[in-house]
Amino acid sequence: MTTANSRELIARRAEKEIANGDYVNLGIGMPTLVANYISPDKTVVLQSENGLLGIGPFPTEDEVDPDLINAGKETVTASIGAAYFDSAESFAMIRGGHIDVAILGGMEVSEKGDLANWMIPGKVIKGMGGAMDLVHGAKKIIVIMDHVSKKGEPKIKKQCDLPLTGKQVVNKIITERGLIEVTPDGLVLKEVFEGYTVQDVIDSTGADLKIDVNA
Amino acid sequence: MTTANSRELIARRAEKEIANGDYVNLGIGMPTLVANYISPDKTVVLQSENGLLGIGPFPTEDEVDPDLINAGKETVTASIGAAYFDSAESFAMIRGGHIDVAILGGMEVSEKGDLANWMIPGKVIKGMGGAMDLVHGAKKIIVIMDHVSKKGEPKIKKQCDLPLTGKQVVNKIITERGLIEVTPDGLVLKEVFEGYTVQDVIDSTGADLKIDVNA
Amino acid sequence: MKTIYKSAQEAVEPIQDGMTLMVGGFGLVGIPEQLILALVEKGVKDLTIISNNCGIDDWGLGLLLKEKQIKKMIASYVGENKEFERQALSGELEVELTPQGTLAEKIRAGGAGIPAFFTPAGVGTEIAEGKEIRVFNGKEYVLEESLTADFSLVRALKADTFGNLVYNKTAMNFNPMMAAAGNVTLAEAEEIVEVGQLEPGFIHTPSIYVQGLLQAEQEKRIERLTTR
Amino acid sequence: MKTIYKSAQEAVEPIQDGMTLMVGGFGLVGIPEQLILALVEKGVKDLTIISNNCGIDDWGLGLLLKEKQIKKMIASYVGENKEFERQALSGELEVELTPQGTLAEKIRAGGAGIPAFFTPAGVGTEIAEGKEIRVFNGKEYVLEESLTADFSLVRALKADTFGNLVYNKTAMNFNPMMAAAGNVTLAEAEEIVEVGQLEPGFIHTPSIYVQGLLQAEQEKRIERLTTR
Repeated sequence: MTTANSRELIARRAEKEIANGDYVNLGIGMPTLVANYISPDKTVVLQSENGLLGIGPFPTEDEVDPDLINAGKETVTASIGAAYFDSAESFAMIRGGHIDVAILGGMEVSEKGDLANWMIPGKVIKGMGGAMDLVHGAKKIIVIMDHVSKKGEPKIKKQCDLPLTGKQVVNKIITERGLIEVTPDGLVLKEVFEGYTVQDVIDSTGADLKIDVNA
Repeated sequence: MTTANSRELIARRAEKEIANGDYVNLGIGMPTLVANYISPDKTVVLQSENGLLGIGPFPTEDEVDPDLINAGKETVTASIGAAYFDSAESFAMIRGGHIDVAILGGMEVSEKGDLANWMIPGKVIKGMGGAMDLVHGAKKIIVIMDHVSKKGEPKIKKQCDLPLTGKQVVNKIITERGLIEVTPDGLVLKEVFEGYTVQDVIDSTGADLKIDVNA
Repeated sequence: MKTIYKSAQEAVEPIQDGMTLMVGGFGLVGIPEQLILALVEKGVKDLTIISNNCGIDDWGLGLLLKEKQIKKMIASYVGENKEFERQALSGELEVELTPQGTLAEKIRAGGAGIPAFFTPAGVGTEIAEGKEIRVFNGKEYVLEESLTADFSLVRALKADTFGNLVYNKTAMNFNPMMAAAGNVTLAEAEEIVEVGQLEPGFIHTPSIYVQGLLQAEQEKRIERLTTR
Repeated sequence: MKTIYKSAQEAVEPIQDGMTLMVGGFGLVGIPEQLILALVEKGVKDLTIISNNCGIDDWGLGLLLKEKQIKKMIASYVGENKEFERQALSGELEVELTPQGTLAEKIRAGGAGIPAFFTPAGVGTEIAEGKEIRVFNGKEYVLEESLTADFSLVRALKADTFGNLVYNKTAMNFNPMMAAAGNVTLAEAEEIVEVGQLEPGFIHTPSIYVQGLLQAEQEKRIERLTTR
């Protein structure tokens, strides 16, 4: 399991995937953390699929507005230049390819870039929310997650066992152990993070990895 | 050809098809006249498919706003309670069945209620504008037109010869000679107007008419 | 010009057992609080509810769920509600989970007279099973059909007496599309103003979509209070 | 945050021969006047233009037509323009007439990632020839595919420096959908204000759809002056 430290490391690394001027959707959970690390040198507009373009920081107690939440249902503020709109417009934005980067959590990612992150059959019924639309809409899909499950089993696998959110949709996976690109030739390990070796990553990954680490 | 008097008669009769509280779309040309005769006892909201719900009277010279026109490209005003919106929303309104009555002009109407009102092959290229959407969207489609062509030929026919705007879409036809309903059993003459006899209408109509005139 | 109801009870009076209802809101934000409470009080049952979520255990649509008034739920995310999970797993409640964008678009299509459209969301997943898949420009899409409802219940910040609506911030969410997709749309507004008081260029829901109005105060419960 | 061009010439510089352009406006209302003039000046040709109308003989898109810069026109109504008729009848100009609601929806779909949808408009007419017809709930519908463009040229009343847009009255028309459906969208605004000056709840086109901005005065010619 990732510690608070490794969650910060993942979020900080994910932030580097965001360019100045990008419109970005951050999924619920760990992806939300990325907002805390966006460089002040970048103008980045965060989209919330419940109808807000321009998520600001969490409110002070005085600023709390019950009618202003993010997709995780947390009270937020709107940043300067923000716009509100309805859910159809919000997903027109997402589905129409206008979001530059979506950073999502994952339960499993396959070597082809399939993503499973919405359901564990027989255990919980929650629903997919906007994830199935996001994976097909954003120009770049980055999954950030723990490298292995609570039981220590690989979450990056030849094939997903859980019900899919989308097929061949993930571009990059960032975990506490490294950064992996999904390419037409399979998974390519591009970066290994402090405290792990290339062999550590290979051993904890359930699919073949090509190694292209500049170290 | 209809005179100014008979155009007024047609428009006044068409007005009776509008109920208090109705949302109405008036086509370009003679249908536009209907607006002049709407009873002050009725609240009627006129929709203009270029993005206005609530067409008001023509402006005074001082009120003219070049950014405020109707679908006939005439300068208009907005009535109290009006709303502006984009063309997709405007036709969502139309196509989605939210308009109670559409009053349109016609070149030909068939005995099944087919309408031709947009094109004369080889002669003019104008385009259908919003007519093809309107005929499928509004709850009631009323065609108002001259009973016969400039050459004196019937415009109500067994079949339309001109390219269709829509098939089986017209509910009522109002001309200077009478009011005809399109029913599953064919055309039914319901009213004959001053100056004409039932036989006059039969003789100037190119399709079978059932007669159901309360006179 | 539109019917202005004196109470939520009066507004929901024509809603009958077995009807399909759309209910606005995302989480607890933008839900028509008083209309939902009146449905609970009325005890109408066997409802099919179309709403992004299903409230929480003790507020919003969760109240209808608790009283077993819902037969079928069409939603995108229902993870806030333990009773939902219990009824769904036991088979008491029929559930149709729909990707959020697809749900929004199905409702928008219903109001706009579009019976079906192709979307990429859900292709290659169980959501697309049994549905037509077609390739456009080398990419697969699934055919989804539109949704409409007997009644749509929406929540606005302001309404005018014609039925024009304005929503507040992210309380807009599903409300405008639902307003258009209901055979009858009832709008619960925090404030009802005279016609002419709303700016015509900034109306979120034009009056044509709204049949009935109710002025009602809102509790606006907060699901996840997060502060700096 | 968005590129603010100093001149219309600079804004249209990347537009090349053979490109597909969407151009906002209904009649002469809401057309990006200066961007059109700059296209005429640039002399770019073989354009496919998607716009509800094609201007009049001496203004708007009619100017591009006069200079024979348009190869193909996709529109719903072109009856205001004699030169259009001449070029269309002689075969110099390719014309695709589309019902206005279908045109609006094809553009909306293009911006919204919907590749195709069913609509009743045109069923049983020559518009539907060669297209798939399908019955939903006993009524026939025709399958229509979406439209996108290399560049969309739109006209707004106000823009902020982020690219959020607000339109004026019926000058909105096709502009919002086109803004979303252009690969690159250039917005000509009567006024450009600092970011933060536009009310977030009343933005017609959110900034995400806009890549470039131009401030320009508008002549706003009136096609049919009608007064009381």
